[in-house]
Amino acid sequence: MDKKANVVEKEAVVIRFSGDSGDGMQLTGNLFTDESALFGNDVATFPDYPAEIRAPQGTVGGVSGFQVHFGKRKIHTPGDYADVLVAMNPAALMANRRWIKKGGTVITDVDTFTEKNFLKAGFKTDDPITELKLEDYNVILAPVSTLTKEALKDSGLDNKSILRSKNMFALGICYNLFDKSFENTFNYFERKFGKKPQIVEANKKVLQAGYDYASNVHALPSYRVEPAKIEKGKYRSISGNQATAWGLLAAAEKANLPLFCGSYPITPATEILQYIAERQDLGAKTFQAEDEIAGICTAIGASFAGNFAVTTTSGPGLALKTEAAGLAVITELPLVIVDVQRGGPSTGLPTKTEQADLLQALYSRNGESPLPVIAASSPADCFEYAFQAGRIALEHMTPVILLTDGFIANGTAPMRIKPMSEYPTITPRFAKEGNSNYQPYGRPSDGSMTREWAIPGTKGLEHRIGGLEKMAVTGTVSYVPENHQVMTDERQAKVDQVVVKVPDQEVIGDASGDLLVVGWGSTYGHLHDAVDELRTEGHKVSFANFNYINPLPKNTADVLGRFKKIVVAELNSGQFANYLRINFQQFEYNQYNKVQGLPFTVEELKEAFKKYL
Amino acid sequence: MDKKANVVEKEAVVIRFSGDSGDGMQLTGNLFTDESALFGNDVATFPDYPAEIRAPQGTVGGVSGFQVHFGKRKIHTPGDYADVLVAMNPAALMANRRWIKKGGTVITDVDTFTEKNFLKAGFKTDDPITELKLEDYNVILAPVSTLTKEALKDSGLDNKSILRSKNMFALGICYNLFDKSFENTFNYFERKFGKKPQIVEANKKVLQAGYDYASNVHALPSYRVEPAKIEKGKYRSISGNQATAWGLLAAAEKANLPLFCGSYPITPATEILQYIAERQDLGAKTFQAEDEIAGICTAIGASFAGNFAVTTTSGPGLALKTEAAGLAVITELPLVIVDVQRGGPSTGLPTKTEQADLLQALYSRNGESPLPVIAASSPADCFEYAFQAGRIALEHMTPVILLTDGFIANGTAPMRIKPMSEYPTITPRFAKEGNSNYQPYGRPSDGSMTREWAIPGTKGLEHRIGGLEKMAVTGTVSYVPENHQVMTDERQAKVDQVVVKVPDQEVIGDASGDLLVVGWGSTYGHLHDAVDELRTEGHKVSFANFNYINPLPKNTADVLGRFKKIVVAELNSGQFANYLRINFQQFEYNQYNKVQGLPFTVEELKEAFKKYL
Amino acid sequence: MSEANINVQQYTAADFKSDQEVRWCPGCGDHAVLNAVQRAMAELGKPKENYAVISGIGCSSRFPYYMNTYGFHSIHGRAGAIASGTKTANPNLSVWQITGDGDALAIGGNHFIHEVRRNVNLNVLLFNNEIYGLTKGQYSPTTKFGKKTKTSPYGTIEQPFKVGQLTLGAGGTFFARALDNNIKHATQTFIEAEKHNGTSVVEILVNCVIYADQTHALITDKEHKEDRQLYLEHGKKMIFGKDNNKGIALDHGRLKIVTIGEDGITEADVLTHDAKNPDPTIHMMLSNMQAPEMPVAFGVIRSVDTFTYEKALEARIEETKAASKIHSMDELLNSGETWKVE
Amino acid sequence: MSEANINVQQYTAADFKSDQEVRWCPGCGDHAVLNAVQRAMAELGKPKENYAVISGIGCSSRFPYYMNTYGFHSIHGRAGAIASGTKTANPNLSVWQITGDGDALAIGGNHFIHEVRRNVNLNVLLFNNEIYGLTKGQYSPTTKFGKKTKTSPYGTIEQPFKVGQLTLGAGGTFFARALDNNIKHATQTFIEAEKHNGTSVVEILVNCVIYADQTHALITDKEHKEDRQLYLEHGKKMIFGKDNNKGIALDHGRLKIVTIGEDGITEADVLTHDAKNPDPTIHMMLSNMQAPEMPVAFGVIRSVDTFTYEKALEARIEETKAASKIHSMDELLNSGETWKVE
Ligand SMILES: Cc1ncc(C[n+]2csc(CCOP(=O)(O)OP(=O)(O)O)c2C)c(N)n1
Ligand SMILES: Cc1ncc(C[n+]2csc(CCOP(=O)(O)OP(=O)(O)O)c2C)c(N)n1
Ligand code: SF4
Ligand code: SF4
Ligand SMILES: [Mg+2]
Ligand SMILES: [Mg+2]
Repeated sequence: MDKKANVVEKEAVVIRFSGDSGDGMQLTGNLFTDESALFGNDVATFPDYPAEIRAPQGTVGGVSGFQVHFGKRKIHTPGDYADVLVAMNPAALMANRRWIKKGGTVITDVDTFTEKNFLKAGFKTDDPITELKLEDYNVILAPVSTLTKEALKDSGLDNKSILRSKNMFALGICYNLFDKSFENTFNYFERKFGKKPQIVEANKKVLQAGYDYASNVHALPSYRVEPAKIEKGKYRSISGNQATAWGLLAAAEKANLPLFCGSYPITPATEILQYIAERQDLGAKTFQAEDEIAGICTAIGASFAGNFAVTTTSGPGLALKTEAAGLAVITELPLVIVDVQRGGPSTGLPTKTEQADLLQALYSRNGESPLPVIAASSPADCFEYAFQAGRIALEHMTPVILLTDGFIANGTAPMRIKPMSEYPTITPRFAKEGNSNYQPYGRPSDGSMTREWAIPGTKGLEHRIGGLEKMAVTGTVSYVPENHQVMTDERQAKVDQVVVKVPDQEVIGDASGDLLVVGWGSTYGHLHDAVDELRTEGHKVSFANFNYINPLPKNTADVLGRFKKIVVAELNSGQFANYLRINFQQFEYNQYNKVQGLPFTVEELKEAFKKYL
Repeated sequence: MDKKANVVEKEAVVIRFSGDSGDGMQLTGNLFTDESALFGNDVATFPDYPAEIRAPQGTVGGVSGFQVHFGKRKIHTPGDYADVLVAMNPAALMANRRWIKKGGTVITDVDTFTEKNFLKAGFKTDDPITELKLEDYNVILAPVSTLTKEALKDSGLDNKSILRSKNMFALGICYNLFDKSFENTFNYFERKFGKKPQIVEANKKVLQAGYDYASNVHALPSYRVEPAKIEKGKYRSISGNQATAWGLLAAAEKANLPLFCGSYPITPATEILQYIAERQDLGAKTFQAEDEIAGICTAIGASFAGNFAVTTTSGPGLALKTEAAGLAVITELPLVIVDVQRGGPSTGLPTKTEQADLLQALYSRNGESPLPVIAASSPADCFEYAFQAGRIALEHMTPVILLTDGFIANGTAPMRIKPMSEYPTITPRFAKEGNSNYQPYGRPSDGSMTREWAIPGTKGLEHRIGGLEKMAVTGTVSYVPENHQVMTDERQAKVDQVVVKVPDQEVIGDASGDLLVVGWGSTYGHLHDAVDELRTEGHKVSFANFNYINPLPKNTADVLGRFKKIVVAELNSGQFANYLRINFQQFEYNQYNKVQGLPFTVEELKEAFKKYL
Repeated sequence: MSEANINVQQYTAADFKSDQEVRWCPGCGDHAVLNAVQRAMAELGKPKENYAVISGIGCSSRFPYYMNTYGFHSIHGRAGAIASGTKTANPNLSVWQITGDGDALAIGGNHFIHEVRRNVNLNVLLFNNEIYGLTKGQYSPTTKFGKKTKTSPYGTIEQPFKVGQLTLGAGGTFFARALDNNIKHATQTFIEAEKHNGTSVVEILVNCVIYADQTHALITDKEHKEDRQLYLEHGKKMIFGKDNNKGIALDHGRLKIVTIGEDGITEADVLTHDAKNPDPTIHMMLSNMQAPEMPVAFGVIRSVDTFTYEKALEARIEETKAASKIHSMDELLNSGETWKVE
Repeated sequence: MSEANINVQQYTAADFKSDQEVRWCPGCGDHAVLNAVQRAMAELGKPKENYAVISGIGCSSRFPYYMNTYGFHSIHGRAGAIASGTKTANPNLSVWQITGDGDALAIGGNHFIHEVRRNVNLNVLLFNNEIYGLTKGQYSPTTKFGKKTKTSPYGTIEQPFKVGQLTLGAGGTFFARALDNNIKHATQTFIEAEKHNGTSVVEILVNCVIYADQTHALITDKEHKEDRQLYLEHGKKMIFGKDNNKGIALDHGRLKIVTIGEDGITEADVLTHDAKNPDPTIHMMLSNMQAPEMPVAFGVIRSVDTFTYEKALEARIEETKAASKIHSMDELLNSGETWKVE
């Protein structure tokens, strides 16, 4: 194979697999990702489902995509634009045209180039390449269907089953392109289809056929992406929703409490409930409630009963939970509320991503009703922040809102597996049986403001809590004006006090300079890459990504003050910027905002930030 | 009556009537108020009910109060402290001790001074005057019960009925004290009890007995409060809730649309629903829904059907309505949401007042979901702002939140009756039957951004709306990223555009100076008085009270910029101050906040503001 | 728009199709229901602009987009409240609420029982596929006990609602059942629903091919369907079965299957369906019949006329207007206690 | 706290009184119910610390403050969901939900029908005074048709819910009725409710002296009460009346009053109450009986044992644990596909 002679070394590569919903693109992408990760690359992926369950075949609405970004360096995002686009039909070409990197490679199944398919995909001509202005791209018109059929003509499988393995042909091409082995993929076939050896063989054969085909196509480049220098250890691939669920389970284990999840399904948060429901083996109880209000209220009831209680939702569901969240605030019960943000307002763009629930998380409750707010910034660190949300809730007796979003919830990335012994033990302040002097709203002398949790069933601690304002210390109902001020201030002080658990804000890049890029939550990866690239270009720019929103890290003002300019970049119309204006009025905040249901692209960010440099 | 010789002229006087829930203090207060108003005084009143429906008789918890402030000058508040306290039993004395002006007059029924009553009221001794340190006050120990019985000994009424008219004795004393006639009160008796002449006579007799008693008590001062210079016209007394209901009815009339109110009862907003329910004669439909969500949703359905739709609630109810409010935002349907704020968080202090739902009104919806927010500032101007809320909703096709609170909702003040012809006609942009080119989300070329309202039943305008993001102009569902940005921006621009209806912010006092006191909504009266008094004392202080919160008046920055210092005073922890920080970061904002379920006192405000002078 | 305005029009089902591409999965039962509603509306002949189709959120709730009428795709669970508002605001509209087992009975359960109690004149088409389709396969309040779904990986532990029982429990005046694969019967049932004054609840058994395929198979499978489906008609005998010889009879206060011609049973022993009986007892028993022991009842099970909410309100308003002296804001403002400052 | 721990204790009603002053209006029916609950708990003899009393908002919902047990006065309408969470989290607790006709059936209607459907082992005491007391007198979902209240100044136009019918419509396993002025009977009814496994709904007719005084007068007035109250006991004949000679019989599928000794009627013709019959038909008829035509039924109308939600969940968890290889987070994190970087 002389073709392999001129292998090009690459730092990082983005591949986008796309095809009809039934074409198996999610599996294809996952197999490629696993091979890359096993090889030692760092990876990040993002699936892109159609909004409909089964949109009509062959249409742009029905295209399903899976993007993987892998490299020999740290990978922070699934990538803006694809170096390689695999498009299994004309609709996939049409849908993804805008996401191909200039001059990139396009591999498409030319056997699907029929008039009917062009029509369904919305082409006006029968020459999609010209129509999409792809002449300067490296377009490989591969006869994928034909060659798949050819490879399996003796397999004894029917035509439908044969065509179902088309995706393996495409995967084979990609394995060749990036010089990958496919041992692991073969293993997968055995595990998955072990009981149907005919299928195992067919998949292997087609994969090999794709690989061989690519060897013979000289137009196809050959790339190599060396393993990355990644922290040593054992890894697994995890999505943000899975990591969130597991992080909550981990907090329950470290607190030695049963996990109770009261939730109502809603895109894109439903999977958290599903991942927890699977874990009955760890004693987790899921209560699929009749609505979001019952979701949070059953959780509050479980918290009252002494479980580690959580409720999971997305924006419209959070709107429904705010009244009850206020009850958790005034009763000072531990509770984690997860909001996987999606495109709004109202039902909005349910399958798309956005960061526009920040002010809702902070301010949606009636009255003065403060609670801690935390945001995760990558699929894997959802584990960490879910754990921390639980820790804060349980150790400070407060509801906590954890914000993630559709982008990190559905995306996957490798997570290093730490033994649970490396996580801190969580120790709620339980009131003790027989404490005849138990004061439900007494505050300890250590300044933590955390009241004691008396669990029903414990002898001698009988007491009453509720949503009416309560007398300081005793917790009985009180209409005394001054007491209301005292309790209002105590509730605020308790949340402020959570700052003891908040690590100092880190700055990526130099500690001072011309421009500080400020972000929060899931835009971490894109902002990181943009800043990295600008720094490589010689700019004095640094990056601060906030995970702790309320309270903010102690050193925030210090961090902000060390830069000539600040730009706050968010996927909303400027909510965190406004929050910073409230908290640190002394600084000027520039904004870069986008509300399109999509993540940032590194390219647009760089362009935007250069204006301030 | 030589006693009348030394009549003292007074600018303004505060009387507080207080007694057991069954003592008829609300009626007594109202009768006194009516006499004062008819005489030409300006007046403001505030009732103060116990939190329980019927708290145990004779206890502090069961005390019901009614405060009236009347004067020869403009009266802005019901007054901080009482010049005269009427206390019908020891509990009323105990409960209101802190509200008596230094050296003021206390009239109490000495016949209720029994050991049992002292105990119930929580006195430790049998000398309440000394125990409450009232020695330096002008305390009149009137034998109210005895003299009432005496007056009615021949009335043929039973003892219980006789004692029920005790309150008229107290009222008679007050009429004497302030040299008032009681023609109007007699008329009231006739109208009310006309069918029971025995009762009419009894009330008249006791009122006269009280008056005569006072003539003979030399310790009682004699005051006179001359009529005020009030704008000419016809007046009526109105509470904030009644004025809100009527303002909404007025908007419906001027829009020539039926009023539909979908609501669920909640303190202190319930009365708005009740006042509208009474107005079936004006064609108003009230739908008492199963919960707050159904309240707003039936209203949204009615708005879709072409009615002028409103929903009324208080903080916890607003929390429940936010998801549906987002639907009204994205569908761009007209709707007024009234939030009568009360003490929070959660159930909090339901019968008390607070201004802590401001950020909730602005930010509680998921996603970027802007809507106009307006606040009323007195019982009477609830009419005006309810009308304006309706006008904005209908002419700009948007939900509008109107904020009032327990203080102005329950308080009453005179309202000048303007003929409806003086109010502007409200003209929604209806789509016209037969417009074959109707575009549900088309925007007019006049820059108003207001889409056309096509009413079901109109031929040829059939169309679909919904909560998913919609394609600009056509309104069909759209997942196109750039379109989401376009619609997000259009929704914001539409709300910004409402500024055309917002009058310039007025400043009370000079247009520039040392200190600008900033308030919003119901604190208007107290802040006004405090600033007036400080100005009288020679300070260069002015006052700006905001009624339009979103959008803010065009000249806001200009107003704020003309003062050396700014102090924002609110009954919350600083929500409007933070909102100003977001909008006008260039100014420094001092804060004065109170969260006690009570209005400000003029005294505390003056003291607070002096720090900045 | 007055009642007089509502003349019978000439329409075909196609007149009710909007220009939007129908996006349900191929094979989804919702397609057939759409078809049946369009036929029913054409047959009813009311002016097209007088229809308002209002839904919540779910696969089924996409429905309004496909109808060339006034339509509102609202938020999850709230269609009942929104539709109640629309109908109360304008009783001349023909309001159709489209909802799913999740939309109506999970998050929307409260609005459901209250609209039924108030008897607002709505047609409630409840698409019961026993699953949350749109969110990709979690159990719903009608999912069969023990079923494994995405949120019940070890099987559910919840008893499902019976839609008819819940409707009658809330005081329902109309309950009917239809089936996605019997378009003709569904069309007629929808027409009956529209004709009923009050909240007409129609439970439509629909098949979700993706997440709960064949959930109604016990009733619909070719081999048994005649023996497991009982089509009720008011005033007709309750007869069914392959050979049309089975009937429902009352035995010691319970329903049972009898076979005409066996054990001396004649048609006279078979119950005659009385949908208009105000007493809901038999309707409850009929709507609770479950396969395979009993046939499942289709058609109008209960249809009892009484006053409707929106008409009662209108009537009350007219009475109040007639009795009141106040007919304008000016009169209201000047009513009661007022005084003049001069 | 294990089951073994729950020994019978010696308590008096006074042990269940908290130190808070009871704040209901003098004469309010709620006082008597408080009294009855305290007696019932004392009689039940469970450890005081195992009781959790959970309410929503309303006059009646102030209840927990007056109980010397664990208590939670939550938010309006949500007591059912909160109580379900508490019981599911800790099935060893005895959980009592205190709620009103507004709290449970207006804003809380959805949680009510769902707790009943799931059959969580709760005691739901529904204080039905046919009014919103705390907010000072607006009509509720149980207010009688036509009644003038603060929000219906011209009379309501809504049909009320029948609490029993709604409960059974949602699939309820237990329904009972009690009366504020019969403390002894109420006490026994509460004990029965606690003993039942599943959601025990007890409708308590209470009198709001301020806003709906005498709303139950038709049943409670001295003159007629014996003739209008039927006290049911499982296995006993349905006999009532001043002279203890009236009975309930079944006639053509309907209940009717018969007089023993007249028209040849003997006790044998009178129905024997079978609260444990899984078929809800007769229970529905009994709970729907209204005065003055029929007596109103008190006592346990339905009590059918089946599995409860929280126990089924516990059992399922134990099965899953036994079958799974994963018993810790470490095992979970290391399960499935992993790889090493060295
Ligand atoms: C407030 C809110 N909660 C949850 C959701 C998510 N959600 C959308 S549809 C649905 C269930 C749909 O089930 P069903 O009504 O049976 O409709 P189907 O898709 O089965 O036709 C859920 C849980 C939502 N959109 N909004
Ligand atoms: C979210 C919310 N909505 C409304 C209210 C106001 N509210 C309090 S109690 C109540 C009704 C109470 O009626 P019911 O449950 O019958 O109790 P009762 O007072 O009659 O015992 C209402 C509407 C509230 N507290 N919270
Ligand atoms: S997922 Fe099920 S219910 Fe939804 S469209 Fe597909 S088949 Fe129909
Ligand atoms: S208002 Fe009615 S329900 Fe409330 S405490 Fe008083 S009597 Fe009881
Ligand atoms: Mg469904
Ligand atoms: Mg009640």
